[in-house]
Amino acid sequence: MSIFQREREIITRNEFVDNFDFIEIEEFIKSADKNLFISHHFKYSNKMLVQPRGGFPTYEKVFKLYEEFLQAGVDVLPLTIDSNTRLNDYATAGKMLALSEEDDVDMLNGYPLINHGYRTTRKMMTHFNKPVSLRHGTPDARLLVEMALASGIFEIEGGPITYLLPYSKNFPLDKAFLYWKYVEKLCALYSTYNEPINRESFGPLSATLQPPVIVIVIQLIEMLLSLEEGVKSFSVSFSQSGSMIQDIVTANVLMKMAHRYATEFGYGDADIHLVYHQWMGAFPYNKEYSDALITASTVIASMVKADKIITKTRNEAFGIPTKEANARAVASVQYTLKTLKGLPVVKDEEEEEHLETMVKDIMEAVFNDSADTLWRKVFNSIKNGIIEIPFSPHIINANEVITARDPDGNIRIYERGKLPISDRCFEYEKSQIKIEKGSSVVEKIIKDIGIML
Amino acid sequence: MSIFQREREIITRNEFVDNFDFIEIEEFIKSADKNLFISHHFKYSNKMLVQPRGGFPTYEKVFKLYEEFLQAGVDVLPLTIDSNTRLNDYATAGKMLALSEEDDVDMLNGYPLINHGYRTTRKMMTHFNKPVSLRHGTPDARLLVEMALASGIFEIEGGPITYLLPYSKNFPLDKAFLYWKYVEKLCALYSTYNEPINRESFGPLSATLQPPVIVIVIQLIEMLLSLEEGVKSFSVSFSQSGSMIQDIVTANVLMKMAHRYATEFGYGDADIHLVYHQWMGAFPYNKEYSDALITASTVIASMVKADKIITKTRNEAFGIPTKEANARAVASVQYTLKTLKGLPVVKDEEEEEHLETMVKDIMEAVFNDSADTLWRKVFNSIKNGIIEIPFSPHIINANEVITARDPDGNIRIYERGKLPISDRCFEYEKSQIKIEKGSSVVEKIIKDIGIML
Amino acid sequence: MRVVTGVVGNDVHVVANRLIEISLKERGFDVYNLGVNTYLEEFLDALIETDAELLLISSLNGEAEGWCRNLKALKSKYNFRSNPLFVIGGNLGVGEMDPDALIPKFKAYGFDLVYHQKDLNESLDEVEEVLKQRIEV
Amino acid sequence: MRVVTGVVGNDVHVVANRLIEISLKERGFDVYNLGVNTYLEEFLDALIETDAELLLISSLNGEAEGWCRNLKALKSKYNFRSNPLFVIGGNLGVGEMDPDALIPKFKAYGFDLVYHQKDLNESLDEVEEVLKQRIEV
Ligand code: B12
Ligand code: B12
Repeated sequence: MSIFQREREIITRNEFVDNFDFIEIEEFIKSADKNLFISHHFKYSNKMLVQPRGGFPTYEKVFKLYEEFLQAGVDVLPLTIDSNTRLNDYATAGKMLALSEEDDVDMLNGYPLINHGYRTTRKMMTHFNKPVSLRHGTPDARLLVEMALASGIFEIEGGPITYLLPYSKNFPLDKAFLYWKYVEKLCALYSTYNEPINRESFGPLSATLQPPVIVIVIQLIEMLLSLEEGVKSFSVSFSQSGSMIQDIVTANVLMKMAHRYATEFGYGDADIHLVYHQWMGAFPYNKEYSDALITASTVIASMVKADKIITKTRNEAFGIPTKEANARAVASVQYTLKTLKGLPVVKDEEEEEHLETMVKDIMEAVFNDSADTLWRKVFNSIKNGIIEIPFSPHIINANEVITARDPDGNIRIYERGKLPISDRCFEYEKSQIKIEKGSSVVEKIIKDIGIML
Repeated sequence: MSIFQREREIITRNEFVDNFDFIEIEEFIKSADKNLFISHHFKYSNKMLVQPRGGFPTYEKVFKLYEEFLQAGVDVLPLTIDSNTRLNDYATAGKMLALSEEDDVDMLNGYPLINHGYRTTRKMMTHFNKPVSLRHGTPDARLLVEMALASGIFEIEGGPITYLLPYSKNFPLDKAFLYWKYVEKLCALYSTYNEPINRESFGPLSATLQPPVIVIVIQLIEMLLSLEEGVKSFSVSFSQSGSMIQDIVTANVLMKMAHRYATEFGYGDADIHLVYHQWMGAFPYNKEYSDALITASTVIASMVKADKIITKTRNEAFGIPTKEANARAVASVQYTLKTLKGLPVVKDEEEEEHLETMVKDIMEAVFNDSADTLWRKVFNSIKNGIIEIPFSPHIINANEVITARDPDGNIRIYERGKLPISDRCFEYEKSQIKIEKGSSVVEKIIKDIGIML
Repeated sequence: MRVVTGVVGNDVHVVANRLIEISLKERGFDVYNLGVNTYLEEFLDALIETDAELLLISSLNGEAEGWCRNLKALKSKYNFRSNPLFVIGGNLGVGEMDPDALIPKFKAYGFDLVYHQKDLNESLDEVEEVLKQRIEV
Repeated sequence: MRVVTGVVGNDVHVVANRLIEISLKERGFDVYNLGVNTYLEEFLDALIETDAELLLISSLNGEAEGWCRNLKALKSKYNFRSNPLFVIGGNLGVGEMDPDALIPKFKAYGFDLVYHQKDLNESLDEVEEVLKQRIEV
């Protein structure tokens, strides 16, 4: 038995897991319907795929949610995991699930997949026969991903950085890298059985004034770490910034660099897709404005030529959306995609060059770290602030970079911290930010966070 | 007394009009608040002005409508006139108004301004102190415009072509030109008293597969006819075509040519504005989709850099909207405009050149007509099919041009009729249209009309 | 089978009218299309002139009621040989209307079939069905 | 005046927490910010350690109830010198909740003031007002 298989045996055996049958799972994946694989749809569909977010504690509620989504014309189903499971606290998740089942009140903000198990969950996935995307935010997702793949969920979101820096306070970063290496290996292994398993990075990060350069660097790194382990289908992603042109520039640079680095590192055969997240920051408390925000965001997703869009709902500011609100957003986004025609191809060569230069500067600095493997170089780079994300709750994050918006809504770097970007680039960035006289930077930032309110 | 003044005396004296006091009206306009003039707002506002459509039979209902609009943050108020008044049938309008006032059921689809009179109406206009736009569709609008200006309504929509070909079956075209000459003169005269009266052409025409070249030619002609009489503030307009790039191309060519012809004809001192109409064709019977259409349309209006946007409502497919639905659209459009940032400047040089060439070809043909005045040249050009609009109900319209959409949604010319466009341009247009095998042109056109359903 | 059609009153919405003409022709009707802005009297005159079995009126701009409330009185002045079927459709009220209230109202005015915001093709199928039954009876 | 603040439970929403820290400092408080992912026991320990007059808990991810239902029992085990004011705010329920039902529920758990989806600054004004009254009494 390989070391990896030995590790798998250990991971999948604990008091919350009921007998993991690897042979049966392999058989299942080998004979699974192609429709369950998003990688298959990416290949053959010529429209932007629409995927909502959503998850409820109980099986029945998720089932009803999926029925509602299907009626609304969904392309990709989501399975969002609750926060306790994300933190591997299966005991609490189990307790809350029991309470939710008893009282018909949701005591969890997502689906506790471990507690439900793959045998139960797979019934639902094969019943609906749609590609499903696992959304979690878990630094140690080894068991979760085993469970997901065994259930017929063939897209796995996340990554060692994107599911750690925004989602955790003190989970050790080096552990996260190793745990995700396991996930990548697993996805690579299962990709050899049937259509490839798709891995997707989580570009929105903390969804709060994230500068594109950081988003892109992190997307590229997680892509490379994944392709290194043999993954063949990967989605880079980012979320609406608040400026249409910045989104376009980000998409153009991100896709260009993703292809370039993939080829350079010898993974030219992998498929790379672009995912756009509708506005991930604070939503307005007015549902009609939220509808408008969702549509405007759909138009921008079309401008950036995303392969998949992940939707929000008119309930975002209030709480976990009802299934009706969620399905409504899907139907509305599909309507907009269907009726929106004649999209121009937009470029901004100067801004793209500027952004590309900054991305290269940081990537170079990472590659130049003296460690032996890519993940260790990245680990060191985060530790010493060469990479950091604004508004991360994590203790390892440098918290020195400060960003704010220019008058066009573009997110610019106000303090660069230890980001290794050139003085020229930094001066350009900083000079774009205009702070009104008599106003403080903090006031400006609060306004810039609440740009959609 | 000038001939013009003599004509005015006659026009304003009939059984439905109660004593027209020219001196008092002059005083009123001279001392009117600048806020009533949209031309003033165009000068000093740096946002896209938002104007809904709307009108009800009774004074009270219009008053309540305006209150609702103000709360929603409206920039320009509309006054839409009922169909009977549009056809100068004041007797029927009066009868229906009486029925509406008695039964509290709306028996008219707009405000019968003649029956209400300017003394009453002005109270409302000065009370709200916002610019108001008169929307009618009347070929003989002489009395209506006298009444509107006397009421404090300082933007007059329409023109001899745009309010005739889409709105009338058999009103004589030459008469329409003369009646509109009166309107232009009146607007020019009143423009000398205070801020300029703004005239606006109605670019949507029959709102059904209108090719941009025809829209632009008609906009340019109505602009020139208006500036000729001394009008100093003019808005050209068009409506959402169904293709974002076509809208951008149309806007770019329209504004470029408008400035060029205005200057060439010696009216370089006039202000020219661009107005964008949200989708004017058949709306979906699903209100949530209508909301989405309205937002997408707002994004496109921002891409074309319109100075004013005219909104639709989620009730469009069903009937005259409630004041709540109407105000909701205004608030939502304002939200989108406020939050939409970083719009790229888009050009499509090839398409613009192609469109410009066609516009010039038709304009040349019109100017080359042997008649002595511009309006007679235009009259002849319409009579002999050099200008015509698809889906006009008017008997003078040639009804030979056929249009359909290319795969990007752009409206293209399938049959050119007598439009004097070059073979090269026409062949390009026609070659863009792809008709599925086994499908007829009529089937294609029906589908292309219902593109937003 | 002959049909007289057009748009009633001061109503210039011509798009549906053009499509209806095409549909009726495709269904094999002999079509007399009076176009937009047609008054009730003109429709009835045309029925007399053509001996049509079907009158198919459109109204889109919301003013149908005002133009059609006198149909019964007017009908009584004419002497139809063909006992034509009176059909009206389109958008029959100003603003959003309760279809359940509109239909009896227009039936009381003298229409046999009333279609408010209904699909054109499904409605025409129904109209043809009723015409067939009439002839069979 | 001292205040202990942070985000309760398995909740990583840090943005409000950062802004609250800034606001409290601007209002002249001595701020002990425990950050996100803080358990109830840690908050109470910090109250003991700092003698703070105010505990200001955030919860955003909808799981507040699960984490706070034992507050009363827990409180009884501590011996507070300062009789601190217990305040919770943010987004206190999963999904859309009836605020009228939520507030009594959290008061029953042992909070003095409860703010569900309320404006931060207005709420802090109110909190300061209540603190002032307490001291005056
Ligand atoms: C940004 C965001 C994220 C980011 C957070 C990044 C970070 N590390 O901070 C990311 C993407 C990582 C994220 C993750 C998750 N999120 Co989140 N997130 C949001 C979002 C969009 C904005 C939050 C924000 O930053 N707002 C800006 C700040 C300034 O405002 P605020 O947080 O609302 O706080 C204000 C008030 O609440 C008030 N306030 C806060 N605390 C207190 C305390 C007192 C005493 C007072 C008086 C006032 C007060 O003051 C603040 C300033 O006005 C909200 C939805 C929204 N509001 O639009 C969802 C939301 C909070 N998230 C939600 C959820 C469920 C999650 C996840 C579990 C994943 C999921 N299922 O989608 C994970 C959480 C993981 C975990 N363990 O906690 C839900 C919570 C559900 C509920 N309450 O019913 C929300 C409401 C979205 C939704 N509708 O489903 N999220
Ligand atoms: C395009 C349009 C215009 C164009 C018309 C150009 C032209 N000459 O045809 C312009 C811009 C000029 C225009 C003007 C006006 N319009 Co207009 N217009 C529309 C719009 C957006 C689309 C109409 C259309 O062409 N649809 C496509 C065709 C194919 O569909 P259709 O007309 O709905 O017809 C279908 C069915 O109704 C059915 N049908 C029709 N007749 C019949 C008959 C039978 C027997 C059956 C079974 C079925 C049937 O079959 C058709 C095919 O599916 C509609 C709103 C909408 N529907 O989205 C408003 C609308 C019809 N207009 C309206 C109004 C009020 C006006 C104006 C008075 C101005 C104003 N206040 O805005 C003027 C009218 C002037 C006049 N004297 O009539 C209102 C009517 C109000 C009401 N019923 O309560 C509407 C509903 C808009 C609104 N919500 O306010 N309009």
